[in-house]
Amino acid sequence: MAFFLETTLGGLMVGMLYALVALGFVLIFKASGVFNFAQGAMVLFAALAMARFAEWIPQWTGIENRWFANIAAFVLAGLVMFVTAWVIERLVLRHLVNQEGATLLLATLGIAYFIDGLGQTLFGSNIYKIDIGLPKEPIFAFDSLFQGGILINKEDLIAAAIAAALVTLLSLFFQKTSTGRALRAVADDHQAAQSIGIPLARIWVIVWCVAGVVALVAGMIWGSKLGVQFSLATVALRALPVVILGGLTSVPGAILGGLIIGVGEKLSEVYLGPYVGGGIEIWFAYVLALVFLLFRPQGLFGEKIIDRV
Amino acid sequence: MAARKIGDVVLAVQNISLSFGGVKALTDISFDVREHEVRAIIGPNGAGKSSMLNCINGVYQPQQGAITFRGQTFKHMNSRQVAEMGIARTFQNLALFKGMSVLDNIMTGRNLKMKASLLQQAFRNPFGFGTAEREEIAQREVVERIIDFLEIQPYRKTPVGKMPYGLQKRVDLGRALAMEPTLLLLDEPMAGMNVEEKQDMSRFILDVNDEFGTTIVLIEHDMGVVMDISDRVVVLDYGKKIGDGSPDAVRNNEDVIRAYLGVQH
Amino acid sequence: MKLKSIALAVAAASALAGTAPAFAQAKEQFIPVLSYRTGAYAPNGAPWANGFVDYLKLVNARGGLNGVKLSYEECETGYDTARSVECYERLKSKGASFVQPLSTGATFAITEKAPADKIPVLTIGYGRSESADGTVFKWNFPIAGTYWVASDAILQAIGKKEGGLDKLKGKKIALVYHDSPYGKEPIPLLQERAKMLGFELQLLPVSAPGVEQKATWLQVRQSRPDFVLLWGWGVMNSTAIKEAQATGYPREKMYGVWWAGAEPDVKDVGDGAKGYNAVTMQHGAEPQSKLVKDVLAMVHDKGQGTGPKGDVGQVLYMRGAMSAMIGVEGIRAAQERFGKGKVMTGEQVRWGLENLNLTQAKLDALGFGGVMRPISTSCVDHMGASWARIHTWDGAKWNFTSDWLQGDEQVIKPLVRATAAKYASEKKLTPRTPEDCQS
Amino acid sequence: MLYRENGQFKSSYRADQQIFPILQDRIFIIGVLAFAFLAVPMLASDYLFRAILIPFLIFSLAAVGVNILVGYCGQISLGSGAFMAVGAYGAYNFFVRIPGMPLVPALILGGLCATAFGVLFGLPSLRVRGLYLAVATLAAQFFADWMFLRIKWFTLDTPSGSVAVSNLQVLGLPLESAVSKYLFCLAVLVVIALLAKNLVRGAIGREWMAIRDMDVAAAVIGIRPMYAKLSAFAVSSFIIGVAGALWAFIYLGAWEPSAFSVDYSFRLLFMVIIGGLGSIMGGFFGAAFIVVLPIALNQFLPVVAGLFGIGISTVGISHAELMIFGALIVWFLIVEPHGLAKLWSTAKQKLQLWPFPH
Repeated sequence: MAFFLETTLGGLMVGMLYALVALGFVLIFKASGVFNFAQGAMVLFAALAMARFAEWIPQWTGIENRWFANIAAFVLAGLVMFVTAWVIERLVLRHLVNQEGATLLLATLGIAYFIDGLGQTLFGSNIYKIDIGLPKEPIFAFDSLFQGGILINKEDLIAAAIAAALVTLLSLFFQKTSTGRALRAVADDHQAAQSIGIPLARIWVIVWCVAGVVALVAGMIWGSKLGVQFSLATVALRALPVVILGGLTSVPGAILGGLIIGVGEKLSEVYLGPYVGGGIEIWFAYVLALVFLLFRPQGLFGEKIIDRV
Repeated sequence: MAARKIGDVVLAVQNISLSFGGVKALTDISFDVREHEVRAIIGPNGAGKSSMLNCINGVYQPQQGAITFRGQTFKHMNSRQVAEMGIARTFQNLALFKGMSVLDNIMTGRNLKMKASLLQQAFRNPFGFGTAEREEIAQREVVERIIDFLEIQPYRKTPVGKMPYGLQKRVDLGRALAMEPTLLLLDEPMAGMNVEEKQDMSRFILDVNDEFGTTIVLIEHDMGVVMDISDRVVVLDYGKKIGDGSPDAVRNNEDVIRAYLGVQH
Repeated sequence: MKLKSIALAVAAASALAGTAPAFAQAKEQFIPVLSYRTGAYAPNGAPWANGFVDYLKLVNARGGLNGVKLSYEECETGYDTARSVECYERLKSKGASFVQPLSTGATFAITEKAPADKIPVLTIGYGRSESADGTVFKWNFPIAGTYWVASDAILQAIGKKEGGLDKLKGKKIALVYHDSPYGKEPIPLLQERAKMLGFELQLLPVSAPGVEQKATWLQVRQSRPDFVLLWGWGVMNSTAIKEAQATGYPREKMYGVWWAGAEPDVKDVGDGAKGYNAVTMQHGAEPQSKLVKDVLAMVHDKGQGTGPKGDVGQVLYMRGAMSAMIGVEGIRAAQERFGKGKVMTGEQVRWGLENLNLTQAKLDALGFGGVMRPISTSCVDHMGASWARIHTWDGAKWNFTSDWLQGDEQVIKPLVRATAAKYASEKKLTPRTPEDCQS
Repeated sequence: MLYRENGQFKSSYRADQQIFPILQDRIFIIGVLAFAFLAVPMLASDYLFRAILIPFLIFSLAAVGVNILVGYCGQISLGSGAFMAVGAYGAYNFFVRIPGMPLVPALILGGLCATAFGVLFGLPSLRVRGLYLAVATLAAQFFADWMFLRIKWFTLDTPSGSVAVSNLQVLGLPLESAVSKYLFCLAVLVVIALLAKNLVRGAIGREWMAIRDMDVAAAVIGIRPMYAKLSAFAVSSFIIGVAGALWAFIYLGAWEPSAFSVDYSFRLLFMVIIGGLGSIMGGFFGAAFIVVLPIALNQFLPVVAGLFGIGISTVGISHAELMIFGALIVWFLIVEPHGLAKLWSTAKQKLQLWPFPH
């Protein structure tokens, strides 16, 4: 029982982090209909930037305070992501409006390659550290109930909290601010949005910026968990099932999907794995999403499509 | 026109109701279509005309009602069956296969008639023997006749996407004719055409009707055209049937007049 | 149309063919260097490559092999098998003396090609363990240790700690491994040993690249094994150690393979990795060794160093250097038989590697005194030595915490012979006869 | 006036329905084949064969397969790597388990295994569309990766789970020399490409394209979406499977599951889109582009850098390689979203009028 709870908790926390990456996908797809395969690369890029800046800032400024370094690094990395977003819109997206999905998808793959190369050129291809002082040692709750207690990973806990905070922030941004409403309008119907005078180009830049920041936060958390290096980009592949399960266009879907996938893959690995030799969690997540799709082709919260002829 | 003798009922639609998540598209619609006649369905935009056709060839599944075709009654239709039973269809806003040439588009209409297996097609040889090649040539001849009939010979190999709208409409008709239908459903065949194009199209429709004796169900906006070429008319408004009968009868029906001229919606 | 296209194609073809130049000029012994300084495994690949290249530079700085200078070319594989094969095909045309695939996948692929091309395949501390059997694997040289040696050495070390291998009876040992041929290599030996010594072996695969291991370590926490063997590569190692910390599994009870026992694996874990052990392929981090001093003096101080000066002498750097040294010594041995000061062909180098005899004296001369023990290979034994040590991370650096251990021949040999025989029968090739060994 | 159709009148529908109705095309194709079969073996170097031409042929084959699914039937798939893997391991098992099994049948059987696998993972396409499907097909990818690592039976219980084949031969002729391997791949490619071309220009091809362009209309004229989609999956994964088997048998010789990583799925998609969706020819162009580009960059960058007197490190090269590769792909999608095949046909149209435009 205790162990089941531990697994579930672990799953939930990983799920929250998946959700964070998935969020990036959803935001961009919602606003520009682009399925952004570069999200993983962006996570890596942002993390690299932050890690290196945190390392360099003390050398530049001579101020040895870790908090100062991290915050400054975060801001700088944020700026880097903004620039990236702007460049991507300028050089790529605006030349590819109303191309079909596959083309756009590949364009983002191309972007991914480019960012991978650029990131390693600018920031190096070694393992770097993001130390935002997340506690590494575990705590054991409810020892009174279960012997050995339930292991809770402080780091994950905080990470999940940050993720949750970010999500609430975003949904507020979408609901309350005028930009947010504009974004939603664009998401619903490009032409209509344009016709009422919403500048698409700007909206896209904004949404890519937001996605960039999400990537940065994701990168920061994963980075401080795993250390920043190339493989970070692969977390995107773990987040894909989340996106299709949650529905490409739904923010709450991304969150819920993340949690479902997180818990699903951990439970499967721990309880089914041993019978089939283990290592099943990746494809299990996909199959889970797949089976789910068979019942709801448009995902958890995606809009239903009606054929008009 | 006198030559055509109207036969007995081939298609009967009984109490069809269709709705999308609460929104009612069709409410309790019934009407019938007699052999060899030209039957028109008219009504303002959003009256549910296209939905009606979609029910008949199985694109939508109505919640209630039944459809009887040549004595067989179906709760809802299955597109494949419908096609096999010889019901063909053209589309309101062109549903042609944009990436394909005129020839290929119309050839798809013959696919039901082609029986060569995957392997036979793969090993199809250019020397004129072998099932696949023989079929291709046989069907090609039929298609060529249709192309001649519709007077679009010069466009054979052009991708339909590149053709003028009016001609695309013809290809759409051609694809339907290629199925050698006994019942032909035409969804606004003249929408967005100029007068000449409309005249051509009307001519084609009537020719089809009396040369091949094809029964025709036709959705059209242009009252003039409808009144000229159709034998009987059904009028829909807001998914309800508000009139049914000969063109003259319908022309004098108050509900119809109101629907069209009177109250604005 | 036709003519034009042919012309173009010819042009293209010749252009590309031109990029694979003819044989290196005389008096230069060419050595291809397949390395990966980019991608997921760059942090571990780069120091190895630095060590390898630096050593070649050192040899030239020392005046070459009886006057023969070494020339080399690096080719980036990104740890991708297909790219490795392409590199191999490109560089072999320049007269490769031997090739270092530097990835298990590439090793398997190149093993199939090398015999035809008459190029010996040198896999120092990796590759297929059964290739130690020279009678079947004529062209493969897993000199100085295979994964079976590594895993057996680890068991020996644990045994010593517990006070005798028999103490392992009834214990539970978990193998957390990179889910790939590399990670699976030790399994047969461990299973053999589990039968002999009566401990329970738990297999926990981690799908590459191994950034997400929560489930694995939850299982570890659940089954509470007495020891965990870590068979990871790249980011998987540091992640594993971090997860161990996060699930409160004592690092002291963790033993890594020599690819999971270098600075990049523990550096950014820092104190979290304190107490973590790893088996070494004889050498560890050797900043004090004569070799390092020579490299610094004769290469880096001349401004010809590869990579950051600070990394010279680190674990993977040393492995790279050692690998280069063994290869180069193979060439030297060949020269002693086929003529000093000549450029050796792959076939001759193969003979050299097969008749390698690195005595303590030679090692000391080369600067490897204290770094490693003597090695002598033979037609039957392409491994030449099965020595290892354990070193432990103290939060800042690696320290040796065991004296010399040796993989148990009684266990490894039969396994090697059996597996090699299976391979031979599958490939329908007949093992070499003693006469053939003389050649 | 090199390339003109007018004046070539077809007296029969058969003449009009040949694979290459236009004379110049026929000449061109024959020319290319002659060149590939006769000239290349004399011209090319060993390296060119082993490292570029053979991969190019094999990937062209795979691209043809992917193009049938993605380009003709409009079902985006990221599972191609998995289909290659299934083909390779399937062929392997038939090859080693059945004594005296000849190579070619083994390849075909491998392809059939891929077909079964492909149809199975094609089932979602009946419910799921577009990008959802694309992601869904990744399930096939990761499942295959896992299956061949974990289920020992597929790999004959080799301890490491990586397998090898050797002394291949066709009709008693050994496949050892680079040339023989090249010719074998070329032959397979030509045959399969021809069959594929027959399919796409026939009834089934029209069904696929109909589904791609307007599935509702297709259904209304009696095309069964299920049959069309699944047959596309079947044919495409058969071809990809054979390509996978060639890749393993001919190019690698010994391989492990990671030899067919998700990376290959992406690369193959690149090939068909850059080459041109819905064009057999496009597959070849795309493959050439994707296979040669990285290698060429990798070899020419140092030279270029040298010209400007910059000593560029291995690291720098491979990073630059990544960036240029990515940039080129994006640039390409922007300037010609319909791929090289489109450029090709535009060129032909120009030639029809050349040298007198209008």
